[in-house]
Amino acid sequence: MPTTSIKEAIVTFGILVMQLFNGLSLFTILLLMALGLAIVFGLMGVINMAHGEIMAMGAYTTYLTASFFERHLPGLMDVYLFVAILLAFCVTFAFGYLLERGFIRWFYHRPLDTLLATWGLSLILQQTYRSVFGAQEVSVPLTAWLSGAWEPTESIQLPLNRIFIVALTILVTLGVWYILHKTRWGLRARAVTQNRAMSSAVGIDTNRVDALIFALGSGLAGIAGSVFTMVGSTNPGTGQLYIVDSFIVVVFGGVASLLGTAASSFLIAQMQTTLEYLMSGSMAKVAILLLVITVLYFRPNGLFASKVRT
Amino acid sequence: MDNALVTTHFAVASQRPESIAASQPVNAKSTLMNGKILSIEALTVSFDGFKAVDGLDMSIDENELRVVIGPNGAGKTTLLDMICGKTKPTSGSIRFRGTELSKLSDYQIVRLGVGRKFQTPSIYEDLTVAENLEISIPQVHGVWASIFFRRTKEVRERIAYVAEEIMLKDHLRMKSGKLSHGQKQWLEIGMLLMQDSDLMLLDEPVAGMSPREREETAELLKRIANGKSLVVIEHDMDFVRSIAKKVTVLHQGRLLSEGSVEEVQNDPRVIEVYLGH
Amino acid sequence: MNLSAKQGEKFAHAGLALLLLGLLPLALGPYWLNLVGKYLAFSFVAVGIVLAWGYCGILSLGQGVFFGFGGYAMAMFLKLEASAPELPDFMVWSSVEQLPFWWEPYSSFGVTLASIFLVPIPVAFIFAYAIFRKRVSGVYFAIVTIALSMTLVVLNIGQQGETGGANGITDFSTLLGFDIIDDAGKKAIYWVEVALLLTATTLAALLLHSRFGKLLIAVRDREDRVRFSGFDTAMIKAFIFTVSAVLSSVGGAMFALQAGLVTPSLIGAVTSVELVIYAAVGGRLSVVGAVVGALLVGFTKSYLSEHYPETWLFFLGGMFIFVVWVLPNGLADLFRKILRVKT
Amino acid sequence: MSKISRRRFMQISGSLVAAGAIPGAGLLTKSSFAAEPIKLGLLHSLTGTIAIAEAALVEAEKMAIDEINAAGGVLGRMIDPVVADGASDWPTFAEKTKQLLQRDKVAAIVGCYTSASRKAVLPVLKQSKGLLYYPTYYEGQEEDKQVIYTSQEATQSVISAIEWMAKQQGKTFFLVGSDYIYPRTCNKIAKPTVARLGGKVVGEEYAPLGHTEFSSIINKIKAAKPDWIYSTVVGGSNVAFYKQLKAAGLDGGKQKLLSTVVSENEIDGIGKENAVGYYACMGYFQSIKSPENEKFVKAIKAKYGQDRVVGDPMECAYNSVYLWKMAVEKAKSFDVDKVVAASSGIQFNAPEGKVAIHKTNHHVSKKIRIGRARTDGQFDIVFESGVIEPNPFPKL
Repeated sequence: MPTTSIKEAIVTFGILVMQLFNGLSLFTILLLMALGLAIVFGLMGVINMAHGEIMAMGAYTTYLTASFFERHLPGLMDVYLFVAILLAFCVTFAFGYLLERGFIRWFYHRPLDTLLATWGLSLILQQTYRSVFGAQEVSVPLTAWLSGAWEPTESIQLPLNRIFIVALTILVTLGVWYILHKTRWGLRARAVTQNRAMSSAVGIDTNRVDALIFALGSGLAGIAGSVFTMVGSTNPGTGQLYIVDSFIVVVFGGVASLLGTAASSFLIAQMQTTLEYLMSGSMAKVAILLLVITVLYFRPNGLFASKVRT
Repeated sequence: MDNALVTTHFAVASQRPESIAASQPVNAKSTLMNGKILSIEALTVSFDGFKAVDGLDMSIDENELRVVIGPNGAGKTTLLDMICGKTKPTSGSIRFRGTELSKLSDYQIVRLGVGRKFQTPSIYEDLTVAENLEISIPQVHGVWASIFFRRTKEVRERIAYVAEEIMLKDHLRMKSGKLSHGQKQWLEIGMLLMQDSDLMLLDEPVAGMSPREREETAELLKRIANGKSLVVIEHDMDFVRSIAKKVTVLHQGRLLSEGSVEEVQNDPRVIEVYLGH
Repeated sequence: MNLSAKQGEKFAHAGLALLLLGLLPLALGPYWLNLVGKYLAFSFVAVGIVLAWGYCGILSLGQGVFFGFGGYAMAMFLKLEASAPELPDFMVWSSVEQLPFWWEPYSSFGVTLASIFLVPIPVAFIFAYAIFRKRVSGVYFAIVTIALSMTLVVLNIGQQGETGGANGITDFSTLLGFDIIDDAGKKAIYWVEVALLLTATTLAALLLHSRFGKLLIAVRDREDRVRFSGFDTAMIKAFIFTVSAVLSSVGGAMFALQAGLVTPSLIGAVTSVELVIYAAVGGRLSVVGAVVGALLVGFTKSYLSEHYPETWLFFLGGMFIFVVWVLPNGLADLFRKILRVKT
Repeated sequence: MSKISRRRFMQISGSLVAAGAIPGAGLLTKSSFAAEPIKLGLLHSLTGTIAIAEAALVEAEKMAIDEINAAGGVLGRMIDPVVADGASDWPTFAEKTKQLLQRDKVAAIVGCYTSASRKAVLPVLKQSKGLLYYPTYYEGQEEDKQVIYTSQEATQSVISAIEWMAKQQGKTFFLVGSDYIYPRTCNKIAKPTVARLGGKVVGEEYAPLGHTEFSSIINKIKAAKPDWIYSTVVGGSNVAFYKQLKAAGLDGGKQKLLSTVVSENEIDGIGKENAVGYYACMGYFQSIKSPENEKFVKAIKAKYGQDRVVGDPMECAYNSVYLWKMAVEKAKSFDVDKVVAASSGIQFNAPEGKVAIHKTNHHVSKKIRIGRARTDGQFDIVFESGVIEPNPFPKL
């Protein structure tokens, strides 16, 4: 039966392509998730346990935007997502700015205390979402043109919303890279994070730079939260799902290295999609965690930490 | 003289752990190394391709006080880091009384008798001066030994002696974080004295000191140098002149010049490096 | 009152003993005393965190691993006793027909006790020594420990037939034939627990006063310097980590007895972070403070969630922020200030 | 419950009955303050991960209490609800049960959602002689004398569902669930049922609880091309699973999927457009046409807003309060033993129709329905079973 075996080969090929795409898609999801943290934690050394709740803030902003469009501008539902992403960024950016000015900056000399204080903050934010939006999940409608799949062949379906996430993540990552490495502000930001006293001496307003870096990191979390409404759920505890994974991605890649964060997202994503296809989800998770432990054992400062004089 | 007296008085300090003592019998010292306590050959280290120390050869005699100078980035601190095991060399050898150091862990190197003072004072600011010194007592390095450690009369006397030596006798019960910058530098030197190291590596011991403190430090180092070998990194040429017999100049990770202070100062290569650009 | 640091500490230890041996058992009914017993189980961990984190700077977010180990060890014994001679009920539902081999030792109380105290020693020591030798520290160590605890949670939940899965191990009521659910039984366990805890706090205080205690501070503040004084700091850190692991394991065992069940969440990251917060609230540099912190946070949680079931997280979160912000060294600092203890 | 523990339980309950005589006498003196309200505990997770599903149950329970109070209460006494937060943490559930029974002295508790929380509560119920009404569908394998299980146990829904699916065209099944006891038990029941009906299980996958990446599982489904997906994915994972299925082109129009855990409340979170065309198997659907149900839905909307939807667990929670009230009235006492004894055989005209507590096994006999999700998030009921007797310990 040569025809059936050819058909099966086509199906197998299709699955293979889709698995590769899954890896790519998960890579961008992890990257988007970790990007904000890579900046806040990697550049500033601030351990913000409420980072996940800031993502949830982006998700709820998206929910509110969607509800508003549904009610008042149903004709524009096709573009609401762009507005929502922008709003999510603005809201979380502003929140991050205020948070840094009024809260985080008091803890710079006590990094582990930040962990505890922001843990308290995360409890408060979760409860706020619960009180405002209810304990149940809220559903964020998917824009019509993003639902469905692109089918280059009969056996290959690539979800449009994931293609969108891939494109957006690449755009955002390039944007962040550009801001940090090609703009004057980025130069200042890196200068401040590397040598505060010196930067201050050459006339950089370090307080303002700190606040803006933190706000940028929060804003990126907001974008991630907004985008994830397309693939995941939105509830008061949503942030908790992401926070630990984000930390693992950032630390695994090597703090203070955007390239490291990207590489570690890529590696973890490929491992996860491959292993999940080969074994049970739980065992795949165990395998990835063990890999992280092993790599940190051999490279105590993460995959991409460079050897420097200490 | 004083020093020798107290060392015998403080019996514990003069005993090295068996295994180490066996590997370097005291009488074999001079014959093995021709009177050298430290000899460095073809030492190289690179960080991401940048060679901070590049094919360096040098040696230190027993009882010598050597000063290492050189412009910023010459590799001075990196050299000390490699001797004491903080940085692993890429290639080359460092031998301390015949023992190859480059393969050992930092704490093992210390136990052999190499002490290190860092550029910025590295002391335990939450502990008192006395506690800082007590922790540095050699030969009690195990966990259980530390738990059941008793502060005997000998220990107290040894601490008192070192405190006197480093001019902190009146501050024994003070939290060391409250000391002045110069006093912190002294305390760190005192910790090396407690350790009873035979080779002491001092990175800018007078940085941030007043002129008067510098003079006192110079005196202190000269006293210490009696019966020990010292390698001192320093920028302040007045200070260098006041203590040094022999000076090594490093430049871009290589040995540029070596000799007495006058010889080095008149060496055209050195003048070129310091004034040339 | 002007007290020296030493007097202040003695005062605190005496106060704690008075509180646990006298005041609380006299003042509280069985319901609250049982809750206190549950919080005290956490305080073992908090004492360990004071030693490892407060004094040696090792932040482990995986203390739940050892807490869970102690808890599961004890619960396995109790469950076997409760279901003997048959298999534990959850195994039956999951069609496990033979007792898994690693359950076998836990049919003996002696072995169970020994394993609660002894198993964490090699496990924690080898793990920690290997990691500290590689100079993994700070947040990297915290992430490694979190990853470890997550791994174990996933494994535990996945092996439902052998571990009880997400349900954990529940439904046991006797220990060597003694009823541990009724008030008299709970009270007896309370006394054992307090005795163990006071022993632990006393030993911890002695440890901190020894030269080793100073070494811990030295390692925390200047690990390099300590190495360049000839110490193998990885050994020192692994040792104190092991001590805290054993304390956690004992706490877990007491938890199983007090709460009457163990669940995978005890191993997880959230429990571990909460335990660090217990220590921080009480005072990361005070052994007594850690115990008081655990009592206080536990009590606050129970009280607030009872009276404000819908909004209590606001208060709890606010309390954490307040303590970290205003009292960086926890409540112990407040007491020191009130009693004018010199530091 | 194993044989031994059941036997031991009989001993304990025997002694409890003996002891019960004395508190019973105390109760008589108490009843002279007839106006004093009687406390009913409502124990659910209001915070933490499970609050997504569980918080709504409290609302339904409170509504039932209000209705009963408005109609004169129970045995002439108003019901005073005492709400406790289990915080999605099983030891906390045990602690709060203790609080409700020992300090608040509630007459009974309606509560718990996950099996784990129920398991945590059982020893406390035993010790303090409490009574729990458990309003959630669950995996069975339990029959505690101090618990009344007011929703369907696994055999009631799973066997009906598989039998119905097998009758539709196609007999290959792909089982997907979250990795814990309910999905694993359901699938354990499903597999022999599929085999008995001549079908074939072509895949069985479990995702860790809280997992949000289903793309690999979806590819496995695509490779296996099953006629039916039987899903027991729960909680937030559900949302991710449905959304990703749809995005991958396996929407309700192309792929048949049936879940025994997705009610109208879950669809609220998943999004109506993502669930359209998929099936669910429940005892209750909001779209049931009956005067009792119309009254019930209307009351919920009046109380909690027109946007509110009602799912199976909410209805069972509501029923629970009534089942307790009826048993108390039949027993003419709030005493736990008497209420339990009186419960046997009690019938209630619930919004879903008649439910009856089984003579011996503490579960309810009820009808099972299968619905297909519509665009408005409601279900078209496509199948309604006869009354199914509960069978918590099936022989497979």
